[in-house]
Amino acid sequence: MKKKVLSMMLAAAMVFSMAACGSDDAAGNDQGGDTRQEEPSGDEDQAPADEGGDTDIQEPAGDETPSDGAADITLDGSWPEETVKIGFVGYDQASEQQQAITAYFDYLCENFNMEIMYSEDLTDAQSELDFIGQCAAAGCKAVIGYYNEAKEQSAITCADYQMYYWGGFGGDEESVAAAVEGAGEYYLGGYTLGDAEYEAGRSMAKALAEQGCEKVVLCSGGAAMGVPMFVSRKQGFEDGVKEAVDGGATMEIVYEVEGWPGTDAFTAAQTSVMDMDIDAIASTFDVAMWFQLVMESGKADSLKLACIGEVSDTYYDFFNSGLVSVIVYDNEETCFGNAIPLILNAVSGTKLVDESGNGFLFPVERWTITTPEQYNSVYDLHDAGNWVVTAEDIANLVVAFNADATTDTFKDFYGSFTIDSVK
Amino acid sequence: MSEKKSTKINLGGIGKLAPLIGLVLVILIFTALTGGKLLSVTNLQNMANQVMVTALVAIGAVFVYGVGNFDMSLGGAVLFSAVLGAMAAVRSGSIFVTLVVCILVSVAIALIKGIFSAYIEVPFFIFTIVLGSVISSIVLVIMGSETTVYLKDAVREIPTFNFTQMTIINVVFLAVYFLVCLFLFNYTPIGSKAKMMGGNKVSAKQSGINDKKMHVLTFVISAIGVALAAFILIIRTRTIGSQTAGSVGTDVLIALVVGGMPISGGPKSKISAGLVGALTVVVLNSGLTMVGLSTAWIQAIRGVVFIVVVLVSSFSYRGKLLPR
Amino acid sequence: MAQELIFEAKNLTKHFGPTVALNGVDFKVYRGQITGLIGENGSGKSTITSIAAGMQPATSGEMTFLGKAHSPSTMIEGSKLGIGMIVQEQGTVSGITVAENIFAGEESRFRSGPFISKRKMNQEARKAMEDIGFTGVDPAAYIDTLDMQSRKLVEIAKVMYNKPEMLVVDETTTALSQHGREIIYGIMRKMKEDNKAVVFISHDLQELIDTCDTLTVLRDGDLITTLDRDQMDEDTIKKYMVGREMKGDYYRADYGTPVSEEVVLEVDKVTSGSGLLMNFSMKVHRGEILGIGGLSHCGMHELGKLMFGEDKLLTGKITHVPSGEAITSTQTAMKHGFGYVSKNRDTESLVLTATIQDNIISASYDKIAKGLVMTPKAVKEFVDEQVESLSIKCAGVGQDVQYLSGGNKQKVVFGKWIGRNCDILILDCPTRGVDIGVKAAMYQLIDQMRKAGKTIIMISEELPELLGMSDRLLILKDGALAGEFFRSETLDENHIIEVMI
Amino acid sequence: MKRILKNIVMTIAIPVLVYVFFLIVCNLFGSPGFGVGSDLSTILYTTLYTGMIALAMSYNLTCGRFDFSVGSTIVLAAILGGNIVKDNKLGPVALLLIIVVIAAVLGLISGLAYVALKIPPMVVSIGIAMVYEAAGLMFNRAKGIKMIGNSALIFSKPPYSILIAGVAVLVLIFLYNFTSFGFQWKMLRSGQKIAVDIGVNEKLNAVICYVIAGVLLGIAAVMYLSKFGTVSPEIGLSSSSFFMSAFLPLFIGGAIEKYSDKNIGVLMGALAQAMITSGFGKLGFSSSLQTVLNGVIVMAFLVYTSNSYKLVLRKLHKEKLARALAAAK
Repeated sequence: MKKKVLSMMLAAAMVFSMAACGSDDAAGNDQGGDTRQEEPSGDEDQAPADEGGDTDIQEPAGDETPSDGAADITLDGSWPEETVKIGFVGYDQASEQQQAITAYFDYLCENFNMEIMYSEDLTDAQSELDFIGQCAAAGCKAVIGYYNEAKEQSAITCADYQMYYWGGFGGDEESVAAAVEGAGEYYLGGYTLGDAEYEAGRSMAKALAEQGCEKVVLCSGGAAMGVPMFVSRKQGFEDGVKEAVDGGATMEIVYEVEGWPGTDAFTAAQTSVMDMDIDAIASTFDVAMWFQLVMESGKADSLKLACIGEVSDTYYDFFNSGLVSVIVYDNEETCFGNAIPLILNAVSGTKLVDESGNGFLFPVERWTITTPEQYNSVYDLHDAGNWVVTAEDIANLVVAFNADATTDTFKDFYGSFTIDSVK
Repeated sequence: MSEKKSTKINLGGIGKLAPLIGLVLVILIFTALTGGKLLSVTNLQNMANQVMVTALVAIGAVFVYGVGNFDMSLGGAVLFSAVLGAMAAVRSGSIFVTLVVCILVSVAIALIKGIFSAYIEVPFFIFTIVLGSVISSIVLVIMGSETTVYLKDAVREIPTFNFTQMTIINVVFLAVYFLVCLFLFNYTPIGSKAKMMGGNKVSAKQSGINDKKMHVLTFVISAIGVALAAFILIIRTRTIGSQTAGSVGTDVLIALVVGGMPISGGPKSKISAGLVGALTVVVLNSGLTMVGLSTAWIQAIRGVVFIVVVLVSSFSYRGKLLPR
Repeated sequence: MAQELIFEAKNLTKHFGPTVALNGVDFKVYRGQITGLIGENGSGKSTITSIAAGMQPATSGEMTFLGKAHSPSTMIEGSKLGIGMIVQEQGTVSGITVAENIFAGEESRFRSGPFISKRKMNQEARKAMEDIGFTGVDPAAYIDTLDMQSRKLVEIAKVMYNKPEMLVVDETTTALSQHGREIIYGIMRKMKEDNKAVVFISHDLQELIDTCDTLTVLRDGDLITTLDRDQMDEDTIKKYMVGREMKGDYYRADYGTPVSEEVVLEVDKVTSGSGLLMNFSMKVHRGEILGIGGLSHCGMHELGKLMFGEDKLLTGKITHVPSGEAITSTQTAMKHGFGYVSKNRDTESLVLTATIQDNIISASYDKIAKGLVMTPKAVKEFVDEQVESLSIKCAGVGQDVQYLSGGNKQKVVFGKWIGRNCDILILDCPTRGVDIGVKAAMYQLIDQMRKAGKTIIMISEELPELLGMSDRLLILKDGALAGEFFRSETLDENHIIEVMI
Repeated sequence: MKRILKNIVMTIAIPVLVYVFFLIVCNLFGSPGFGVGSDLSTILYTTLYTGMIALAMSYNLTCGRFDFSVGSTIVLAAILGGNIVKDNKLGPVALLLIIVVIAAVLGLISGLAYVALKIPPMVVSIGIAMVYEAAGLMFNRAKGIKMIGNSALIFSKPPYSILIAGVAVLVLIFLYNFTSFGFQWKMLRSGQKIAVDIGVNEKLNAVICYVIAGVLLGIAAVMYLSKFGTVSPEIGLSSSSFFMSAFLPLFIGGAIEKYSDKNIGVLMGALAQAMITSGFGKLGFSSSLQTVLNGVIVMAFLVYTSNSYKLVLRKLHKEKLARALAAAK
C-alpha cells in the first residue's frame, strides 16, 4: 500500500511541476512567441512574415497595383505554404446552420491551404475555454467563435495562447471593447447585425404581419432556460408584434411553447396548439418538428410557418408549397464566411484593422426570405455546388492577393450583400 | 486446508495497478501520435486547467462511492453552487464571499443527500439521478430572466487572473485538496470505516461504526470538492450559465471507474482513483482532439477505452455470478 | 446381502485457485446402505457430494454412477440422472410461489403447446409435498409466507419428487426442528428399504452412529478411513478427524469455581421484535460463563442481538448495572465494553472482501487513533499483536479475509473484539463451522478470558460445548426460560434434552 | 371472484386517481381542456411511448442491471432504419420491421458485451451508449434522419400505435407468465446465487432481457419517428434524457405487480405519468417547474416503495407487542 501511494505522489508531482515551470516560462517572455514551442512555425507577430506573397507591407497602402500581387498565387490550396489551422467553436453538430457552415468551409479549404478543427458540442463557458486551449496545443493560428458563452474571456484566452480570435459577441459593443483592450492585436473583430438575435425576432414578426397573420403561436425554445440568444429573439418578436399592432395590423401572440422537441411537455403543448384556430406558428429556432403534425391535421393550406433557419433541402418543398412563408436566414457565407479573409490577412501579416488600429465590428445584412423565388435563387446555387461568396471574392479581400484590399473594401463587400444581390 | 501462497493476490495486484499503467500508456501513445505536442508547455497548462473540475469532484466522490452511495447528482451540485456563488460575487464583489457561499450551498445539498441516504432508505442511485435533474431545473427557476450571470457586472471589480496565475491557483487548489483527502482516507479512521461500510453494511454496523454519521460526513467531504470546483469555474470563466457543468456527473463517474474505483465502493476503494482517473480522461480527450479526429470518432474511442480499462481492473474480482 | 455398487469416484481432485479442496479421493457408495461422511469444515466432504450432484465440476478424476460414466454440469442434470441433494443453506428463492420453487429450472415439464400450465405445476407440487408427508401448504402461495422450517421441507419435497437413486443429506438436520428431523430420518429409512443409497453428512457424531451403516472420515481433502458399524465410537472418530491425539483437556477442566455475586447485566421482561422471545428476564454475573442453549429458533439468537443493541426492543429494558445505563444501541453497548460475535460469521461479523487488517481494526478505531490521526504504525502494532496471540495462519496482514479457512476467519473475529479488550462478550455459536483443532484453541481462549475476569455469554446449539464450558446454563424453549442448570461433573445431556425439546 | 375484483381495482387505482385529481384541479384553475379531444391523443401517445421505454428498462433494472444505452439505442435504430426506408422508398411495415430488427440487434450486442465481459452492467452500458451515439453521429454526416411527410410514418396515431404497443404487451405477458424464461427471470431477480447453483442459465436469461429491451426500444423509436418525422443524433451521453420520464412508470409498475402483471403495471404507470405531464401543461407550469414537480413525485414514490416493508414490520411488531402484554398479565 505505501509503495503505491509514493509512486502515485511522484507521478502527480512530476505532472504539476512541468505545468508550473511551463507557466513561469510563458510569464517570463509574454511578448515574444514561445521559442520552445514545438511547432516549427515562425513567429507571426514578431517580424512581418514574408512567406510566398511578395508584397511586404504592414499597412494596406492604397497605391499598389493589384495585378502583380494576384498573378503568381493560385487558388488551388497551395497558399499559404504552411497550413493555417483554425479552431471552430460549435454547439450542435446536428444543427442545420452548423452543417451548412461546415460545407462552405470545406469548399474554401480546397482553395486555400487551411484546416478546420471542429469542437465537440460545447454547452458552457468552461468547456469553451478548454477547447481554445486544445486548439493552441494542436497548433491552431486562429479560433472562430461561432458559439460564445464566455464573451470577451474567450478572446483574452486566445491572446494568452497567441492565437487570433474572430467573434462579434452578437454585436455587444461593451464586450468588443473589452476584447480589444484585453486581447490587443489578437482580436480580429466580428460581424454585427445590430443586436442580431433581437433583429431576427423582430423581422420575423414584421414579415408575418405583412402577410396578414393575426393569431400567432411562438416557440420560444431556450428563452425559459435563460439562454441569451433565445431571450433576445423572443423579445424582438414581441416588439415586432407591438410595432405591427401600432401600425394598424391586428396581431397577437396566442400561445407560447417552451423548450425543445422530444420532451413529453413539448409533445403535449404541440397537440393543444393544433386545436387552436391560429394562422401562423413562429419559431425562434427551426420549425421542422411541426411539419408532420400540420400535414396530418390537414391545416397545411390555412397555416403559415415562420422560423430562423437555413436554406436547405428540409425546407425546400415546404417553402415552395407555401407552408413555410418566412425564413429569417443568416447566410452562412456572409455572416460566418467573413472570418476567413480576416484570418488569412492577419496570418499573412497584413491584418485588417479599423482607424484606431484594432479589431472591429462590421454590419452584415440578415436576409428575410418571403418568396419562393428568393429561396430558390440561393438553393439552386448551392445545389449546383457553387456559392454566393466564392473563393475569388475572398481572395480579392486578402492583401497578399490584391494589394488594394482595405478594411473599407472588406466592410463594403460584406455590409452590402442582400438576398437580391444573389445572381 | 493447506495454506499455499495465494496467487489470487498477484492477479488482483495487477488489477490494482491497472489504472496507473493505463495513465502512463495513454500519455505515451498520444505523445507519439501528436509528435510530442501533447506534452508541450501550452498543452500541459491546458490539461492542468481542464482536469480541475473533474478531479476535485472525483476525489471527494471517492468517499461517497466508497461508502456504497452511487452519486449521480454531482453535476447538479456544482451547477447550483456555481450559480449561487456567482450571484453572491456580483452582489458582494468579494472573492472571499463567493468561496464561502459556494461552500455553504454545496454543504447544504450534501446534508439533504445525507439525510435521505442515512435516515430514509431509498435506492440511492436512482434518487440522485432524479435529484440531479431537479437541482438543474431549480437553478432555472431561481435564475428566471437573469439568464446568465456575468462577473463583469459585479459591484466591485473581481480581480481577473491571467492565464498563468490561473494555472498556479488550479495546481494549488488540487494539490491541497488531494493531500487533505489522502490524509483523511488513509491516515484517519474515516477511510477504513468507509471501506468497511461499502464492503458489508451489516457487519460495519455491528462493529460499532456509526453509519448515519459516516453517510453525512462523506457527503460533506465531497461537498468541499464540489465547492472548490464551482469556485474555480466562477473565477476562470467569469460567466455562469444554466448549462454550466452539464457533463460533470458522467465525467466524474467515468474518471472514477477508469481510476480503478469499484462501482459499489467497499474495501478496494482508493483515493488515488479520483486523481489518476481524471488525469487519464483529460489526457485521452486532449490527445484525441489533437490528433484531429472528428467528434464522433473521439467519443467512440473514449467509449471503447473506458470499457477496456474497466475490464482490466476488474480482473481482481471475477465471480461465477454476473455482477449486478 | 451382496453389496451392489451404485456410485464410485476414482482419484477425484478439486482445486479452488491455490487451495486444494480434494486431492485424489476414491469413494464408493453401495445400494441399500446409509453411508456416513464426516470431517472438519474444509475437509472436502461437501465438495465430493456437490461434484456428484452437479453443483460444481471436478478439476480431475472420474465418477461412475449406475454403471455409466458420470459428470453432471448442473444440479438439474444430476437429479435427472438420479442423484438428489439437500443442502444446509436455504435453497428456496423468495418472491416466487412454492410450486415455482419445487420445479425451478424444470418448468418445461408442464408445457402444453406453447404455454406452461401453472395449474398442472401446482397439482404436481401438492403431490410432491404429500409424498414426504408435508401437507397443508398451498403450492400457489408465495414462499415468503412460509417459515424457515417449512421452506426447507419444500426443498426436500423438490428433491424427492425426482425419485433419486442416491440421496445426499448435507448437514440439513442441524437447522431443522424435531418434526423436520423425523421426516428426514423416515425418508432415509425408506430409501434404504427400497435398496437405494443415502450419503449422510453431519457434525453430530451421535446421529451418525445411530443411523449410518458405514462412516468415511475425510481430512484436508484426503480420505482417511472407512469405519464399519462396530468400529464407530466417538473417540476413534474424533482421532481420525483430527489426525493426532487430542492433547490436554478439550473443554474446561475446573469444576466448582465460585462465581461472583455482582450482577453486571440485567435483562428485564424483554420481548424482541422478531423471533419468539417474549417477556424474558435474566441476570448476568461478573466473570461467569453464562451458557444459553435451545433449539435454533427458540429465541436465544434474538436475545444475543438485543443485548448488543442490534435488534428492536418491544418491551422491557436491558441495563448495564455498573453504569446504570440502558443498552439502546450498538454504540452504547460498545461504550460499556460489550462485544458481539454473530452466528452467521461471513455475513454479519466480517467483511469478506476487506483485508485482515481492516477487519481487525474495524471495532477499535477509537482505541487506535490518537485524536484524529491513525498512524499506520499504530495500526500495524495493534493487528500484529492479535495475529500473533491468536496464531492466525495467513499469507500476510494484507490478505483478503475471504481466502482464509473457516477457523482462521473466526480467529479474526475474535481478534477484533479481544483487541478492543471488551469486558462483556456475547458469543453466538462461536465454534460453528470451525474444525476441531481450532475449536479446542477457541475453548482455551474463552477459558483464559474468563480467568482474566471477563464476563462471557455463550449462545450455542451444541450441548456438549455448553456443558463443557459454562458456569451456569439457561435453556430456552419457544421464547421462554425452560430450565436453569449449574456447572457440575454429573450434569449430562439427557437432563437438558428433556427440557429443551 | 372477490379477489379478482380487488386486483382489478388496485391495478387501475393510481391512473384513475391521477385523472380525477387533474380533472378537478384543471377545471378550477387552468384551462379546462384536460383529458378531452386532442389532449387525450397526446396522453395515449405518451403513455405508449414512455410505456415501451419503461418496459424495456423494467426487465433489466429489477435484476439490478441499469441500462444507460436506452436512449442511444432508440436514436441509432431510428437513424439507421429511417435512412434505409427513405432511400429505398419502402412502406410502413418495412419501416417497423427494419427499425425493430436493428434495435433488437443493438440490444443483443449490448447484452453479449455485458455477459462476455462480466463487468457491472451500468459501466458496460455507458461505454455502449457512447459508441452507439458516436455511430449515430457518424452515419449520414451527422444529418440523422429527416423523412417528414413520408407516407411510412403512421405509427404515432391510433389504431397503429395501439396495435404495435398492444401486441408487444401481449407477447410480454405471455413470455412473463407462461414461458420458462419468465419463471427463471423471476427466480434470478431475487435468488441469483441459488438459481445459478440449481442450473438456471443466467447468461442466456440476461441476453434475452437485452433483446426484449431492444425490440421494445425499436417500437418506441418507430413511434417517435412517426410523431416528429425527424431524429437528430445525440452526443456526450445526452441521450440519457430519453429515460428520465421512465422512472415513475417503473416504480408504479413495481407496486402494482402483485395485483396483476408487471407489464400492465408499468403501462398503468406510464398512463399516470402522461396524465401528470399534460395536467401540468394545462395548468401552465413552465417546463423547468414541471421537471422539479415530476422529480419530487418520483422521489416520493421511491421513498414509499423502498420503505413499505417497514409498514408490514410495524404491524407485525404491534401484534407481537399485544401478545407479550397479554402474556405478561
